[in-house]
Amino acid sequence: AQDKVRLLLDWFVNPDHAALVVAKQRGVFAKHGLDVELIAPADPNAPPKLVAAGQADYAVSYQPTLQMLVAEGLPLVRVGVLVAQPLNSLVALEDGPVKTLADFKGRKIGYSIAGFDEALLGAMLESAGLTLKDVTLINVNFALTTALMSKQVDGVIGAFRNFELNDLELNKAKGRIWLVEKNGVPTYDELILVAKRETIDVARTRKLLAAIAESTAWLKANPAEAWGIFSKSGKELDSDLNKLAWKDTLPLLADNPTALDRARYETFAAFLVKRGLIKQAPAPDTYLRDMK
Amino acid sequence: MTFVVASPSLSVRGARIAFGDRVVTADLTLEFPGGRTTCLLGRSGVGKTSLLRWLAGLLPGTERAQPIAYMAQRDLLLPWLDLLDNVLLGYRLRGDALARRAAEPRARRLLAEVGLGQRLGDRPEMLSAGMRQRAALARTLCEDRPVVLMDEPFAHLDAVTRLELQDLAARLLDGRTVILVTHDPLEALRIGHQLRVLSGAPFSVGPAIEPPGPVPRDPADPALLGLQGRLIAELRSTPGSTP
Amino acid sequence: MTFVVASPSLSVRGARIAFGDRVVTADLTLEFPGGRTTCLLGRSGVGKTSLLRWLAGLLPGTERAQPIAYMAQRDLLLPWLDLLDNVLLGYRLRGDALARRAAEPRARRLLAEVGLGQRLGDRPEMLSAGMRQRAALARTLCEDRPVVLMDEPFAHLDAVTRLELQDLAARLLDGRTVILVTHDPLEALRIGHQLRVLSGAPFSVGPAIEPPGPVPRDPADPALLGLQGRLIAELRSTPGSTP
Amino acid sequence: MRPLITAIGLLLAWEALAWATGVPVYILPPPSRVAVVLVERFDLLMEQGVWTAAEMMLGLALGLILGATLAVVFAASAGWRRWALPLVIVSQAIPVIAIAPLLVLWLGYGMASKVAMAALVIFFPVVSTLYDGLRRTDPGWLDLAQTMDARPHAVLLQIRLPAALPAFASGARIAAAVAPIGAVIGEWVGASAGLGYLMTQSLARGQTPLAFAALFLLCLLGLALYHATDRVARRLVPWQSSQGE
Amino acid sequence: MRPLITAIGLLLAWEALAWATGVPVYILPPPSRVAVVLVERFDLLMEQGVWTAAEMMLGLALGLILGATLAVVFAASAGWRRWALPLVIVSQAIPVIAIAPLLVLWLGYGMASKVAMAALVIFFPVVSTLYDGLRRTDPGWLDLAQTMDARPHAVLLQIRLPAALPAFASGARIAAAVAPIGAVIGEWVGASAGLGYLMTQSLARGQTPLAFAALFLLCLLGLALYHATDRVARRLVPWQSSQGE
Ligand SMILES: Nc1ncnc2c1ncn2[C@@H]1O[C@H](COP(=O)(O)OP(=O)(O)OP(=O)(O)O)[C@@H](O)[C@H]1O
Ligand SMILES: Nc1ncnc2c1ncn2[C@@H]1O[C@H](COP(=O)(O)OP(=O)(O)OP(=O)(O)O)[C@@H](O)[C@H]1O
Ligand SMILES: [Mg+2]
Ligand SMILES: [Mg+2]
Repeated sequence: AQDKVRLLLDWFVNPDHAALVVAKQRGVFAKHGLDVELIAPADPNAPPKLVAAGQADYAVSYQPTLQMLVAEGLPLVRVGVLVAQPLNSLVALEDGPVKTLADFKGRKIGYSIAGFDEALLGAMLESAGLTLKDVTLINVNFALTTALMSKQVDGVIGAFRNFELNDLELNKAKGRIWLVEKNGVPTYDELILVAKRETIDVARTRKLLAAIAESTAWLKANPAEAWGIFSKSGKELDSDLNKLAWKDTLPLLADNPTALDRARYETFAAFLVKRGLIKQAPAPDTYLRDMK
Repeated sequence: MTFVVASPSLSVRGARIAFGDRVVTADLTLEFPGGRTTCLLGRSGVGKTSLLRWLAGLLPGTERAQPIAYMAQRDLLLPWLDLLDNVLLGYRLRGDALARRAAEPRARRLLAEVGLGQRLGDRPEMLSAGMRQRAALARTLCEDRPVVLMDEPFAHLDAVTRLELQDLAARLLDGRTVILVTHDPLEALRIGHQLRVLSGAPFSVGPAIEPPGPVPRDPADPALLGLQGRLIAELRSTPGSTP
Repeated sequence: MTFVVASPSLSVRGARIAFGDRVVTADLTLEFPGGRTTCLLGRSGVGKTSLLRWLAGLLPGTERAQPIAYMAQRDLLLPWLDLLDNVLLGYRLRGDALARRAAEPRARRLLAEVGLGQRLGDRPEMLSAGMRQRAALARTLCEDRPVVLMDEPFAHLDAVTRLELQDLAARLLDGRTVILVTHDPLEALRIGHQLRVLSGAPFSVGPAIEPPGPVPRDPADPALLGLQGRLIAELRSTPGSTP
Repeated sequence: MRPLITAIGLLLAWEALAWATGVPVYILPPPSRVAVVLVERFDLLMEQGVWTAAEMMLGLALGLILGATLAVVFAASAGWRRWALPLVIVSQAIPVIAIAPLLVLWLGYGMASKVAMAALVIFFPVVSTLYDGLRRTDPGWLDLAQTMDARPHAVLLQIRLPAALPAFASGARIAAAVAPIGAVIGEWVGASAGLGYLMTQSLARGQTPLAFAALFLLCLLGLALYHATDRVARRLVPWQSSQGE
Repeated sequence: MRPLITAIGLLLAWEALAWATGVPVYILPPPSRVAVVLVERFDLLMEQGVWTAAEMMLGLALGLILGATLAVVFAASAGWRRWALPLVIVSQAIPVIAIAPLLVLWLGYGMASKVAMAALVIFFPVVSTLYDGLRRTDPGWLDLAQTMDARPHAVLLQIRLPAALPAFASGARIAAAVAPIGAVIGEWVGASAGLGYLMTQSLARGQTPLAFAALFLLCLLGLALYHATDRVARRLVPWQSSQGE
């Protein structure tokens, strides 16, 4: 019998989830004895909480989110990784007034609701000699590119490098990008898989990660065919933006979902403490589980 | 119609009716004999309706001891029910399906007797004012209660219909305790076993006037005409509200 | 009061009034003389109100040619206005502040004349039914129009007040074209220059009855009593709605 | 006929707005652009539209039932009213983002949690107007009922409730008008499908014309539901003539 | 007094719910936890609460004025009604996410866009109930006005409007109850302050108790505004006795 698994995505289905969607469509999960149900929420903050509450087995989340939630006492552990580098970036319009980070002084920056964008931005600005007080922060929710293109803001933090630039391009605009990890923010895992600490099923998790690894390898080898499978899995997925983002996203997917770099977590936890997002770095063993 | 076991007398002891500062009556003591029809007369605004509502237990702080049927100055027909259902409203509201079914033939007969036999299925808004008043009368009579309070029940009826319905009411209400407010002295003389005139502010109630003979009386009777003069004089004697 | 230039006569030519299948009157032709009071009588439900509404241009497809004052069977006082403002409603609605200010003393006088001089500031819900009817009468008289239509204007008044207000109306409406529906034959004989009886379904209008002498007449006049008998007979002759 | 003219009028107004204000396409695409998307992505839009329509109608049905029941309970019992009315008012202040995890916890990821959320938005106008209506019964009728020794629940159901039907109709109209947004809010809870989902996603991904095609469908659904409700509501009170139209 | 008892009752109900269902703290924190945060972060909460309260009240005021004006216009003119009523209905179906960029474009990121959004949510119940009320005037009064040769606008303002005040009160009550969520939705439009903003932020950071402290404040604001509106609404129709309480 197949092991039933309920996996919450971090947001609506998009090419970041390529390995998961294609694994399901091609029967890779089934091959590994898993019957995986993928559920896409509208609110990126809900999935880890629902996993902690036992409403799903796994959730796709972000490293900073995990560390903040664990610091708040949620019983979550990281079991794997989907994208082992930051995607987040600060973007401005190329033909806009902002050429360097220092040019943001006195300007408006939009951010979405991820909760830690503000901290990333603060670190980036400080690397250019500014502070958060030098800019006006505006929560533009998910309409990052719209806010940017309509010049309501001069820059947006929280833009994913594989999406927002393409989005600008599709709208005949060009973006100027600052990568977070190159501008004062320690590097981190953008997309990870989390589970509930008390109820984690190690054997099943290994099967899941193995299936994801297999799917990722196949994706990278057959990008065009994989796009066909992905874009047909839901009518709303077959868009120009997804198609453009697809080629930028595939190389970013982690070849080895079981990889774990503890130092990266410790460094980033220290960063979060420094930025005041958490009071104390949680002990790494409580929320990191090596699945190798 | 139905055999009425006992129609109680109604007594008022030291009653006080007031709306804010306006004292309608103070320390009123009064007895309405059981099984008889008492007609209340009085100038407009003297307090007849208030007294009737007091007796019906409808004023704040009042209660009533026995079942009554009450016909207000407005018809109070429910616009979403047809006439038959309006007449049977009491049975509906008491939730006694058996009694309601049993009362239905009487309701039909009553509606026919007040001249609305052809309009059983009409909604109230399709009727003239007098028709609505007749339907309200049928509803009151259909209630079949030992005590019946009626506030100007014939005010919107033409002279002929009025006489007919006075007869009908007198016949159907025979043996019950009826208190009927009217502005028509002749009407009071025709169907009242006793008449009482309210006067003054706060009002007091004059002595009972008891015309001779059984009800309904012949309005052409000269004795009645004499009493009518006396009544009008009594009404006129009080300042009333017209200066 | 005010000098009335001319009170037009009203004529009805081939009028038809119907509600769905129910034809109230068909091909009605009728003339109401100008400057005089015509009283309409008829059994309940015959169509008096409908005719009045037709004349007032209130039925679908009808229009009226001249200014009128209309007093409906209900008092139609506005609950959020006090009595004085209710009486002056017409001026308010015509938006003529000047005329309204000019009419205010008359409104006060009229309210005093109908016995509500002490209640100018009361809201309608604080009044008895008869008081409300008197306020509606005052509002109608205050309108000061050449044509006045009144539907049972005295139905809720006691005998004495009724006589007083009949006198008042007769005095104030002298010289105007008045059409007044009433159920009281004596009332009609007292204040009507001419009387017309509606009968039948669809109704037709009987010949004009013109009691002798100027209005208001003395109700004790034996000639009137004779006419009253004739009127009641005429009413009774029609099947009416009571079987 | 009339709805068609209105729809065309609205489209013209929209086109005019888009032109007159010179709003960029990625903020307010003109209907001509949206029409193209509407045709090209018809399948997708229909698929999501059916979801939303189902949520709307279930939410409205549930909201009407829940609202009417609560209003009647409040009118019948001062005790219930004292405790539950503030809860009902407070329920209107809770943003979906705070309550979504709870709903998923209790009702799962299926349609139930979405419909519950939609009903939460929709039921309030019904409770509020109907309860107001139930409080405003002509006192004459209540007096009459009292003299008839009416049972309290009969007074409520046979007099106060029919007399309050115009108020209920008023509430039902509001409920129908907010049903689309109720459904969209409901789509924030749990798994994703429906026009609201499509809209959020396409707006976040710069596909504004697709988002507005979804919005257009949503508005059509809303208008249709409103008019259907209005029709039924008018039938509810045949004894009352209304002056408007 | 009464509001206090109610508040305590609600808190007890909430604590009981949290205990009985065993919901985790990070989904529904018990009031005891929230109370601690309420005290600890009092300054922050007050600061954001003032913002939201301002948005609520401005939104309500604007919504009431806009709603009443539109209802009167609709009652006065069939032409306006035919074209604008569908627009008004459609306006209720538009999710904030679709309209936020437009509002920002036109009104900027200041308070104006938030208040406009809040008013958009709030005004509808007022238009709807008041317009319904204006349609239901006693025909007897309208007949009387006609025989008096009344000016149309005088009939509207002097008869139909006062007669519709109970309906307006009904709508105002709903408007007051949805004002908090209106303000929170408004904060979705490019916010950087307010209880809704605080809630979103703290939920994203796993600080559920802080989010619920904000929610608690929001509910208190909502109840206060509702009761204030209810009071004024009752004064509006002194000639009408209501049976409830
Ligand atoms: N809105 C209506 N719909 C249907 N039928 C109506 C309507 N109004 C009146 N009728 C019918 O028209 C007839 C005449 O009614 P009308 O009110 O004119 O009588 P009336 O002579 O004034 O009676 P009353 O003396 O009782 O006031 C009645 O049979 C009544 O049922
Ligand atoms: N709800 C009320 N509020 C204030 N005063 C009232 C109220 N109801 C009645 N009154 C006053 O009480 C007095 C008596 O009124 P009531 O209705 O009993 O008179 P009535 O004798 O029935 O008059 P009518 O013959 O005109 O019906 C009047 O002065 C009236 O103004
Ligand atoms: Mg009375
Ligand atoms: Mg009539």
